[in-house]
Amino acid sequence: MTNNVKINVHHITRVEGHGNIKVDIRNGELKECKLEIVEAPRFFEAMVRGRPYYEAALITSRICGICSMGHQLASLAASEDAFGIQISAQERLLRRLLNCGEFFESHTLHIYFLAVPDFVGAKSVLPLVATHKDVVVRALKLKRLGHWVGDVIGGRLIHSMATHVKAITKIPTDEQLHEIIAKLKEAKAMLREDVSVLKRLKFPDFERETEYISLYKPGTYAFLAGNIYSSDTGETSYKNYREMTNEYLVDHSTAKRAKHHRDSFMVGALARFNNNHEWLSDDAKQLAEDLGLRAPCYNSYLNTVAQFVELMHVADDAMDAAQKLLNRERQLEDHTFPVHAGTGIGAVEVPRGILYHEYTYNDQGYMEKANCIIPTAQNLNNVENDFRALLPTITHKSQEEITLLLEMMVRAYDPCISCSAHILDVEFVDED
Amino acid sequence: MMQLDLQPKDEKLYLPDPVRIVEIKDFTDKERFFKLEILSGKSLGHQPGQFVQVSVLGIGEAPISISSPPTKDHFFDLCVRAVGNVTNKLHTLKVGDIFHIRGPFGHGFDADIQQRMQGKHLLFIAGGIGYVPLRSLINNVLPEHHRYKKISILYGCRTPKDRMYQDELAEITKMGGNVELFETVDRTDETWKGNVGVITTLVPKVELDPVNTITAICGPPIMYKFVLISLMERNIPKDNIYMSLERRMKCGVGKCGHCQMGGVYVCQSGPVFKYADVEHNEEVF
Amino acid sequence: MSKPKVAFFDFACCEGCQLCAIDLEPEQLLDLVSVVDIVEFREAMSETGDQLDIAFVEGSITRDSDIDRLKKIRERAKLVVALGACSMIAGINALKNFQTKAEYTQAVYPEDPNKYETTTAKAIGEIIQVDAFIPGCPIDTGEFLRVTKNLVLGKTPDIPTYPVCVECKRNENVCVYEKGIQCLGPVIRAGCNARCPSNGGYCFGCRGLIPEPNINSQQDIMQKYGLTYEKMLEKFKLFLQRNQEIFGDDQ
Amino acid sequence: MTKPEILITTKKSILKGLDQAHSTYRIIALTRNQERVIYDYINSSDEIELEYQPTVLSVKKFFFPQDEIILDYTVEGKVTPRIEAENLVLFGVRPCDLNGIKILDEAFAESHGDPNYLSRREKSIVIGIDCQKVCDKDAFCYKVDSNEAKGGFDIMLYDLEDRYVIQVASAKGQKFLERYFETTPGLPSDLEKALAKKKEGFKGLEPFKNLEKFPEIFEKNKDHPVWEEEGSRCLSCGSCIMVCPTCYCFDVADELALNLKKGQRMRRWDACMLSAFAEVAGGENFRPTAKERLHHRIDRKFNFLMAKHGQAVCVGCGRCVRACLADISPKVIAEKITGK
Ligand SMILES: Cc1cc2nc3c(=O)[nH]c(=O)nc-3n(C[C@H](O)[C@H](O)[C@H](O)COP(=O)(O)OP(=O)(O)OC[C@H]3O[C@@H](n4cnc5c(N)ncnc54)[C@H](O)[C@@H]3O)c2cc1C
Ligand code: SF4
Ligand code: SF4
Ligand code: SF4
Repeated sequence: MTNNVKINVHHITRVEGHGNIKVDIRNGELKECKLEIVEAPRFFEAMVRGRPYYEAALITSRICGICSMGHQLASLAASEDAFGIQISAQERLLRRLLNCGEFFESHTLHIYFLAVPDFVGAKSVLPLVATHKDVVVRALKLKRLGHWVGDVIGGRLIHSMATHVKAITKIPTDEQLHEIIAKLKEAKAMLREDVSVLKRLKFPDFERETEYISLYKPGTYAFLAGNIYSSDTGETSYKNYREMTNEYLVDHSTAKRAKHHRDSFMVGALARFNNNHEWLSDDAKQLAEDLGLRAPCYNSYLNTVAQFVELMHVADDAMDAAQKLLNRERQLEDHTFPVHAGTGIGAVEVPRGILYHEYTYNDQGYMEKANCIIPTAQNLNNVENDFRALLPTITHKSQEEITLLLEMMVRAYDPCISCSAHILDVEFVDED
Repeated sequence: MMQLDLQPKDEKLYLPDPVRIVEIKDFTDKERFFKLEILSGKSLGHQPGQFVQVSVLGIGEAPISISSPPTKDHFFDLCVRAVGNVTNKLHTLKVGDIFHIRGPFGHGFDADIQQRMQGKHLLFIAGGIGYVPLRSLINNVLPEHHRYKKISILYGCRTPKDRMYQDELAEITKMGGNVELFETVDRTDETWKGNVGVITTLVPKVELDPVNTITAICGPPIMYKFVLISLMERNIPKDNIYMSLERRMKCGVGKCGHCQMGGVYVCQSGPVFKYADVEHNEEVF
Repeated sequence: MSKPKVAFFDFACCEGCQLCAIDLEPEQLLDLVSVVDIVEFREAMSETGDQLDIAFVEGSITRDSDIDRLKKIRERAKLVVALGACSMIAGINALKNFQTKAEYTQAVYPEDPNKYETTTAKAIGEIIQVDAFIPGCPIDTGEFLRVTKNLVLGKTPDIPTYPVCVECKRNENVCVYEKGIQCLGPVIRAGCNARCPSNGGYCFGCRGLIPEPNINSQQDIMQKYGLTYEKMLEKFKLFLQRNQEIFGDDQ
Repeated sequence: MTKPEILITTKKSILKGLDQAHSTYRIIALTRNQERVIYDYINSSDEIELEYQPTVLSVKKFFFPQDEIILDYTVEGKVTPRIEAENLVLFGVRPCDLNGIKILDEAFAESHGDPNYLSRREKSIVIGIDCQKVCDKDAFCYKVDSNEAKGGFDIMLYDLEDRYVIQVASAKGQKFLERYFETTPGLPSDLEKALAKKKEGFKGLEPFKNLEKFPEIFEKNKDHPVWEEEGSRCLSCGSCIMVCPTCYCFDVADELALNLKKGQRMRRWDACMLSAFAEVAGGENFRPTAKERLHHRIDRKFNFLMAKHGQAVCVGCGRCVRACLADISPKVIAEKITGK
């Protein structure tokens, strides 16, 4: 095309939240390249201040409809860390089920509804109802499954009210656990069926090695507990999360940004896969192999494929947890405990990467200070760096194609800009 | 011990029957007249003053008074004011459309009351849509007006535009003899040459012999209070005053509790009540 | 009859209500699109778009620059439905209204508190006329479908006016007051099937107050259970900041 | 009818009989469900709690459920009534609730019999267990002459430690008994023994002195200050009505399927204590204040319906007292109006 490219995508479609892409290339030189976040700021960290500990998870889950359960799990972990509470084995099993619900709901939404339309040249999932009805129906079922598990275990598909610091207030019955196992079996079969669908998608060729950060607990594909691991610098305690993120504000975004060893890093499915793949379930490993996903993988576009592999893993993990629950006496556990002052950190893997909550409570159990670092914020710099690497290789393409590739890149990261789930407007602004 | 019979007698108590619209007239933009045909071919078999539960499937049920006199055929009339879900929907239907009814229900102007009326002066007082339930009785007695001492009909509306059954009203005026009609409107317009004022202003115009007068009233809730005062002023015995009352209703058969006024169910003991029987019931007015 | 055109719009919120609205079984989704025409977001967003039959608006208004967009939606739509607590009663967003702007901006962006535009969080009904609402944080999918259906049929959406206790009792729960926990159920609008008390929690008021709450009595009741009204007031803050019955006039 | 003969059975035999009946009937009994004791369907007699503990809801919910579909229809106009009744055994219903059933029976059978309720009742066997003491501080069955069942049961059991004295009240009860329970003839003295124990348990607990005159007294006390005193505290939350074994008001609503092609008409519990209960078109509300609504509810129990049923329609189970956060109690109201 030319040496001049000016792209202004106002409201990228099919990402969760409102964001804009701005790219300006003059004479082959990249002048401007940024991902803008234009959400209305909501001030959650301020809102939780002065609120009692048992509301922390209720409030922070409302940061995001999609990551609702992720925020709850991080929030509970932070409160428990602050109060020095060890949760029971039963509680750990139940949280694995909640985690499974979260991943099914979020990953399927992203893979099938937000990412896939790109590859078949559709603007949204709606046209696919006519052309690929079976896939859409399976996708809906998989997404519903996630919500359903959240409902059965947490009492509601999102914003669970049954979760509580120390112990959940609701115990599943045998029938419910059997049903969970049966449905997950069915889900695994559906995932297998869609391998062929995924294989047909042509992911853009792109490679840029970066720093990959995830939770880490040798022996497990860590989601709910562990230390932090960087592919550059190795393992460090979750207590050091601030050093791992170094948050700062940039002019063009309401979201804060993060960096660690280099000027950007990646979190999310691909980072987890790169760091923890050896502990995936056997079926998930097989799936990765069938899809040709091999660690380490430096193609950010393939984050979507890593998500697909993770679905298989969480299905296996949740079936195991449900079976263990079935094998034991279950009972409502006392969720009261002596409250005292303290600070705690919760670091959990949510679909988009590591989520950190840090709380400081006073001696009455009221929040004094809170800090939440969402994965999307951690990824933003990396997206921009991917843009920078990608752009010089595609300037020969048409503006439509460039825009699409950039948008697809943003979408591959499954960004949850202020955490939402809608399809946005794309506007091609040519300012020349 | 007394054994109660728990045999379900009427399996079809809540099953409505289909009726077809054979004629529609718009009285006002809110009030619409329907002539209906019962598809089963059976006659409704009602008393004047009774009501049916009208069903629009998917929307709901509403009690509506039967406004035609008893007949042997399978036709009857309703007049519906559009105020909510069911009634609005009824206003969207067309001739030939089908909806459903249950009933007739309630206690109307039964044989005893009609017996009492024989040879007496009948005084009907209707406010607005209150004319509808009374019409089933009025149109029942008019053809046999000679069997009564006199028939006086007082009818009040908000404006001349709100007058319903205008053709019939004209007919009644023409009848003369022992049949008289007084009308009034609250607010007038250029078309109106008649009386202006609330309905109680009509009461003094009627010549009557209190003990030989039987009155039937129907209208909006606030009307009763004032009409009753003016009837008391004319010394009409409380035993000779009948009124048709309205309450919210869900079942029409004395179960759901919505229409209860104090201890009585409007759908069972009413809607037609003798004033003397409910005078002390605080929830009536 | 052409299908009514419906569209979704969102302001400050987690967008969980939209998620719940479309949390349907495949057959349900097909049924839904056979009854209404879901206008795609791109069309819905363009300011010159067509007339809409129903606009579902999610989220609170938290900056003045959103007001215009909201008013435009009102102009385009025959019916505006507030979707969820954020848009109906300003929801969780209004929790920040208990602090001064300086306090909350300083807490989150200490480096540059004035960087972003923000103001008192408001319900959309404080700015435009709203024809119907679907309460809850998040909304209940069944209720969303029922209201949508009713609007399509021209029926008034039958959102309960009675409190959560009705449903809690129908579910035969042991009242959480017996366990020494304050519950807002007696003054909060039912329709959620008493979800929280039925799942081991207590009602924290996400569906908003019923039309005639007896707050005085609620205050007295605390004594009987040896609980404090202050603790209860604290719970009211979570979702009910915009309710003058409890918190008086706008601050 | 001949004088009912007195039979004896062991508790074991009763439980065994219930397990056998399980193949033909669904069995309902007092049972533990997580942190509460409720009347619920059971699969085995092991799950039965023989000792009574007050439940939130009475057994009313099995005959007149919280929600039920009464009609199915298609938009083409095919309408079918839906009446769902199964063979039920309700085991261990106490006198207050039995009197509640009796009152509901009369109300639903009166004039137009309600087919849904009656079909369920017709197919059910109610086995009562007499109480030998008052269950808790809130119950006041003895005040309203309701600690003995006046009806509502097919079989009644009187506790004699490891045995029960049996009384049969209906032909279907007789049949059930013969089929499932092993009995031996008993003596009048056995029944007397059980009743003596009851007398002991309820010693000093007397009915309201002028109970029979309640309708009259309440009729005269329409302006009593108690209505304002109690009514002003009422939250209009409807809890009292939801839990009451003798309340039976309902609401009816139509619901179309999402594709608008077929639908159902349902009824669900409603409550005269809720503010919108008596509201009609134009927003007129015939009972706009909590005070009037409370008055109406209590009048139904002690005035209007009492006159009709010949017994207090509040059976003193105490459920509404336990349920009411504002501490409003029919007993207290009755005491204030009629004296202790
Ligand atoms: C015995 C009797 C006879 C009646 N006869 C007629 C008649 O001949 N013509 C006529 O137009 N209307 C008549 N009505 C009034 C009519 O029943 C109501 O207007 C109707 O039920 C409203 O139903 P809807 O579904 O259209 O309104 P909805 O959408 O149900 O409600 C609209 C408003 O009406 C109230 N409402 C609900 N049920 C009733 C009710 N039964 N009565 C009054 N308000 C109610 C609601 O609370 C709401 O405020 C009669 C009522 C009774 C009790
Ligand atoms: S738990 Fe809450 S909603 Fe339930 S009855 Fe008690 S106060 Fe009402
Ligand atoms: S119980 Fe209360 S907080 Fe919970 S969903 Fe219902 S209204 Fe919301
Ligand atoms: S009024 Fe109260 S005490 Fe009396 S029967 Fe009903 S719930 Fe029981």
